[in-house]
Amino acid sequence: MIVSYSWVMALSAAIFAIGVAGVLLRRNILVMFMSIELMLNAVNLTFVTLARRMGSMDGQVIVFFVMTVAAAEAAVGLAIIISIFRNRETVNADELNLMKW
Amino acid sequence: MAIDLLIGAIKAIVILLLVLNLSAVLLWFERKGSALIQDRVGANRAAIFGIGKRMGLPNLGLMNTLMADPLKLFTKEDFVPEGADKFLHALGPFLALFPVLVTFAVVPIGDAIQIGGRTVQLQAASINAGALYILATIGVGVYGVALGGWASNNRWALLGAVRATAQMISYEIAMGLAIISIVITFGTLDLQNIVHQQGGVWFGWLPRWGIFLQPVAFVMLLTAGMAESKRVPFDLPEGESELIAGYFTEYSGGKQACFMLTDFAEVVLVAVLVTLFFFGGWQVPWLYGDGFHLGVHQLLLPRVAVVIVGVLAFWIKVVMFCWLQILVRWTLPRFRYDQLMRLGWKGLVPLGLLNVLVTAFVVVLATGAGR
Amino acid sequence: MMAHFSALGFILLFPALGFLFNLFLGARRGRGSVNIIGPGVIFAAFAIALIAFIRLLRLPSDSVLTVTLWPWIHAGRFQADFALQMDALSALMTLIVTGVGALIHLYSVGYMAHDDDFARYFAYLNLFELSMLILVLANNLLLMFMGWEGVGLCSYLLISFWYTNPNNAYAGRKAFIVNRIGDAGFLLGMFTLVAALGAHGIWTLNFSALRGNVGLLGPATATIVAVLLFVGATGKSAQIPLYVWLPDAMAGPTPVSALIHAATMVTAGVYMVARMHFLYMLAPTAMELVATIGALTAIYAASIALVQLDIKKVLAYSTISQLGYMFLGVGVGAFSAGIFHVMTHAFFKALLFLCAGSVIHALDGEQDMTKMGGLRKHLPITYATMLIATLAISALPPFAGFFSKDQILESAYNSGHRGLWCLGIITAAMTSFYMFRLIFLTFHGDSRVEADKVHHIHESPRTMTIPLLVLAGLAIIGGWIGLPEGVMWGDKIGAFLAPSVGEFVPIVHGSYAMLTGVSLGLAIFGIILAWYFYLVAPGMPYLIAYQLQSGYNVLFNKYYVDELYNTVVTRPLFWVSTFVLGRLIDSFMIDGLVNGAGLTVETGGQLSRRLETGNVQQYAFVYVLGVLAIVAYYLYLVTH
Amino acid sequence: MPVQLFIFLAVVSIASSLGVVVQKNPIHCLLALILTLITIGALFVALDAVTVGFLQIIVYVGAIMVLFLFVIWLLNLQAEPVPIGHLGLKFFATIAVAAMAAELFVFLSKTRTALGEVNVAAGYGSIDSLAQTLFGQYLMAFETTSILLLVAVIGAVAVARRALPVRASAGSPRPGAPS
Repeated sequence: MIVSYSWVMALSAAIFAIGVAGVLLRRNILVMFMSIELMLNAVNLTFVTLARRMGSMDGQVIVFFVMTVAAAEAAVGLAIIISIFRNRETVNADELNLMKW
Repeated sequence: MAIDLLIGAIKAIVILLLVLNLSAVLLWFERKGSALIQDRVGANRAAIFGIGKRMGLPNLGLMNTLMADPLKLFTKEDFVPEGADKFLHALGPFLALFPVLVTFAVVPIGDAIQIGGRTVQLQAASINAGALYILATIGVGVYGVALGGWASNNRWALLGAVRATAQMISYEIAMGLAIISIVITFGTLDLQNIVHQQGGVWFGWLPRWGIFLQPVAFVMLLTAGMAESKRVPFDLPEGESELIAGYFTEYSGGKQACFMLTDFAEVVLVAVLVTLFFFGGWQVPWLYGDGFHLGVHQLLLPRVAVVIVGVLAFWIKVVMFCWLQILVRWTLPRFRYDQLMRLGWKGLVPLGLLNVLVTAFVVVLATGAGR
Repeated sequence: MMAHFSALGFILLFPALGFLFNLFLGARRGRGSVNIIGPGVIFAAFAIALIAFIRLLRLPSDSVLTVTLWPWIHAGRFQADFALQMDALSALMTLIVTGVGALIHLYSVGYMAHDDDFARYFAYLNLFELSMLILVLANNLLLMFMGWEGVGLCSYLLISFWYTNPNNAYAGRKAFIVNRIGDAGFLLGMFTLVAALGAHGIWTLNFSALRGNVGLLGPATATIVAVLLFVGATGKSAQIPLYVWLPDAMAGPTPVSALIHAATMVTAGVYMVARMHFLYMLAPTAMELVATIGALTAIYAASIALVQLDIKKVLAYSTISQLGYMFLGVGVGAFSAGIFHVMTHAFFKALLFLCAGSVIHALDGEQDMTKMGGLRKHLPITYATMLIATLAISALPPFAGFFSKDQILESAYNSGHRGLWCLGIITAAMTSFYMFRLIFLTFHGDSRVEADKVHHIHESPRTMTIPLLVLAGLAIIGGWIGLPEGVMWGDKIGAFLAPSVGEFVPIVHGSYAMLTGVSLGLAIFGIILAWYFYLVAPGMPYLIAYQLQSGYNVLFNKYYVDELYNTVVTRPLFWVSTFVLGRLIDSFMIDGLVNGAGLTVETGGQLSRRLETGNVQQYAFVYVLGVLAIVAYYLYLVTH
Repeated sequence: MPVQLFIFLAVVSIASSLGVVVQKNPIHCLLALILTLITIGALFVALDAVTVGFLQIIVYVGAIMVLFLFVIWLLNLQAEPVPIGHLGLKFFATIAVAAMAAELFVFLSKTRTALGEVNVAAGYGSIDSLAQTLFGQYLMAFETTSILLLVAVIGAVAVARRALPVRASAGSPRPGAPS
């Protein structure tokens, strides 16, 4: 019995779904943010797997870029979270409804 | 299959023991060394049954360092402060120690040897991305300190943790840049390969050590490494005069021992890295596969002897660099935190970038790569 | 033949620069620089115009100086460039506009010396010069119309220059609106022309092209276009029935009345008719209309002028009547005569106004002639120059008015319009009467000036008197370039203008001596009558006015035309605007539509904004649903 | 890769990623996330993406997560209270997530190829090959990322910068305000 690609893909699917759940269910913006990172990594895993499947490096390069983007996103996102916290004294997504009608 | 696993396990255990013992020895080493530097006697008690005395040897206090202290430490109460995050508090020290120890897995302590027709690398795990591996493990090393300090529910500890984290992150970059320039120079991530490339001589006498190729990287790696190990003059995180004991203020007994061990293991690690990258690892000057060659003179040795000499040479170099660090620790005063950061970000990082740039240019020009 | 002459652009450039300077910097830079710049630019323009004029004289008589400044309107096949042309007609007009204009600018320096708003005043004046020059130099009807509107605007701005007085603002509005009525006719005329010529593939309004292709128009079309354009002319040149704005326009500063409402702008209509003479030649009916309107306006306005007491009103009505003369001239086909009268009239009428201005200036704004008299001792220069101007307008030889007016009357007679000729000579008698009435009431007899104003009666400053003298000179000799045929050098100006406005072709030949004798005699009779009435027997006018009460009132109230218009036109218009357009259409229909639209959108927004809960996770949830759908779709694809 | 290894990594990664979602204390969530990232990095290595695997650990664990850690410290976040409100949303969200998981499973498990069946060239996933691709075909994108990072740094500083403190004297003087 050897590992097939579908296993890894299924794994990444699971992680992705968990990440989505985190974004939808958690209140803490920071944790939602972490869940987003989870999703990103699930996708990365898919990329790497399929790259291996096709024997091409492109997937890995994409992963590389995803990491870069994630880094940038983390920097900006966390900065935003900090300023939000400064102004609203909370990181609870339910309380942050400035955009409410 | 099985035999390979066995060999792997043996190698892992051997290297682990070597490192741990060396760390322990370093403790004593440091005590006597500091005593020497500060013109004190230093540890000189607890001779077991007065063995040494009876032989007329001077009592070097080896015993109380190597046996009494550990015993004392591990038998002390394991204290957990109130309101602390118990899980993380317990996890912290090991999280700190673990990455340092696993780093040694990729360190080649000697040339490959033949045993019963199979080649055995004197290297716990011979992966060909060793340098990256080292960077990765060092990167992970932050969390033990950080979480340990945070979990202690103590302001001093938290402050120490914050300082430690910031410091390590900052200096990781410098370290990474240094290692990158090394990698560019040797054109490989494989440590064994790097060491191999440092064999032989230039002009018939000068050993091909990395120090001659990358002096800047050497200085950077040493500095950054010492900063990583959070020892004087970079011991802001645990600056007694300011933070009691920094991130491990709330630790006692075995866990604190872990932290101390981490410190010394890191010292060893830095020494090992410097040795590997700049001083030819297990390479002995003028020693080739079949013995010494210098000009016309030569002294032939059996293969095994060569390897053994190499291993010994490696550890001697490591110890020497450990001693160097101890010297530094006991001679330099502590930085101020802004000085620390300035050195890291405005000194080492730009220097490292410049170094990488220059190295890349030289390599491309010399080897004509990228054509 | 066409000759490129790029300097024409500069004639426009200088007033434009002056306008910008006075508008934006003038108030800040102060009176000194404005007094230099304001008139300076016009003098410069005059100099260039002179150069161009000389250049033109050197060239063959039928040549035209042209310059295309930039492409202006290229709509579909229709093309109109911002291009200038200067033929004999334009040259003459340009010289009048810039020359007289320059003098009046100079005069204004003195006249506005005590006004704080001098910068704005000169800005408007320069802008007027610019527009007027565009009008006379334009090489196509559209650009000319632009200048036409520009002068209208400036006229409005300057009439209501002292806008703090509501009467002035009202007068400005009145002038503007009445002009709009005329301009509507002008526009319709242009549209008809473009449409008619476009049918023949001529998509331009260049005068040269029009002149070449006007033959393509049928007589009916030509008549319609000519009449419509003439409607515009009646508006601009204050002819029946659209003259009513001009008397009120005297609310503006006197130099403005002199420049715009006597010398230049009001003659634009005459210029236009002369410019389009080739069109009017094709439309005899329109010509008849023009001539008749002109003659009627002339006598009509003169009759009103007989009894006016306001010095400027008298001059205003005399202007209207003189314009009537001009239209009579162009109407009977003597275009050069009309333009000639435009020129001489520009001289002596501007002079008259300036003198009146000088008088008013001296009397501190007093305009009622019954409160003047005996000023001859105090204002010698003004008196002398004004006397010259009056002799000129009364058409006594050898003054300028004599020659031009005689040409017109002679042409009228020789073109077979005896009736119109009679009206003309009667008007001449009236003219001399009311003008000398003005002189006698103002300068002779014993002073009726109010006590508080007596002490500071003074001759005007140099800047005001110099233009008077120059214009007086012109009013004397200005007419000599148009001597009757056979006398010395003959009709120079007619010959000069012939290439651009054609020759006058007489039908009958009345004896010149007879015609001149009659008009001259009547003029002198008028003078004597005035002398008798207002110097010998000062009580007489009141007696007559008492005897002919009703007639006098009719005249004094200007035939109640304003009241007539008010009841016939204005009131119904107001009613319709207020109730039909305002209440019904605007407030009810249009506002209803607009508000309805707004309301719809707002309600929609109110409903849809409920979706914006401001909760990130709800958005994310919807997002996930979308992802679900998409994945499901692809799942369907791969499974089938 | 050996089945045991895969199963081990899979179990650990799923467990830890669940830990991210279910745990109360942000720090614990972070720790779980770190573990997930490390396991995923290990999976990369096992999938012959050695370089990317280590980069994953270096970049994510070594840098980004530390950033998170700092932010948590800075905001001094404690364990959040029991969730209340929007329960209906949570309910449906759970269903949606389950549905998505199901879909993805069905969708991704279409590929039946085993890892061993595809042989990759020697040096696949090594830093050389990565560099070849990165600096060859994707050079433009790579350079662009540098700009992206620069912008991100500047933006982060600009957003997170605390507004300059207003002096009591400069501001409207409150009665009894220390000056």
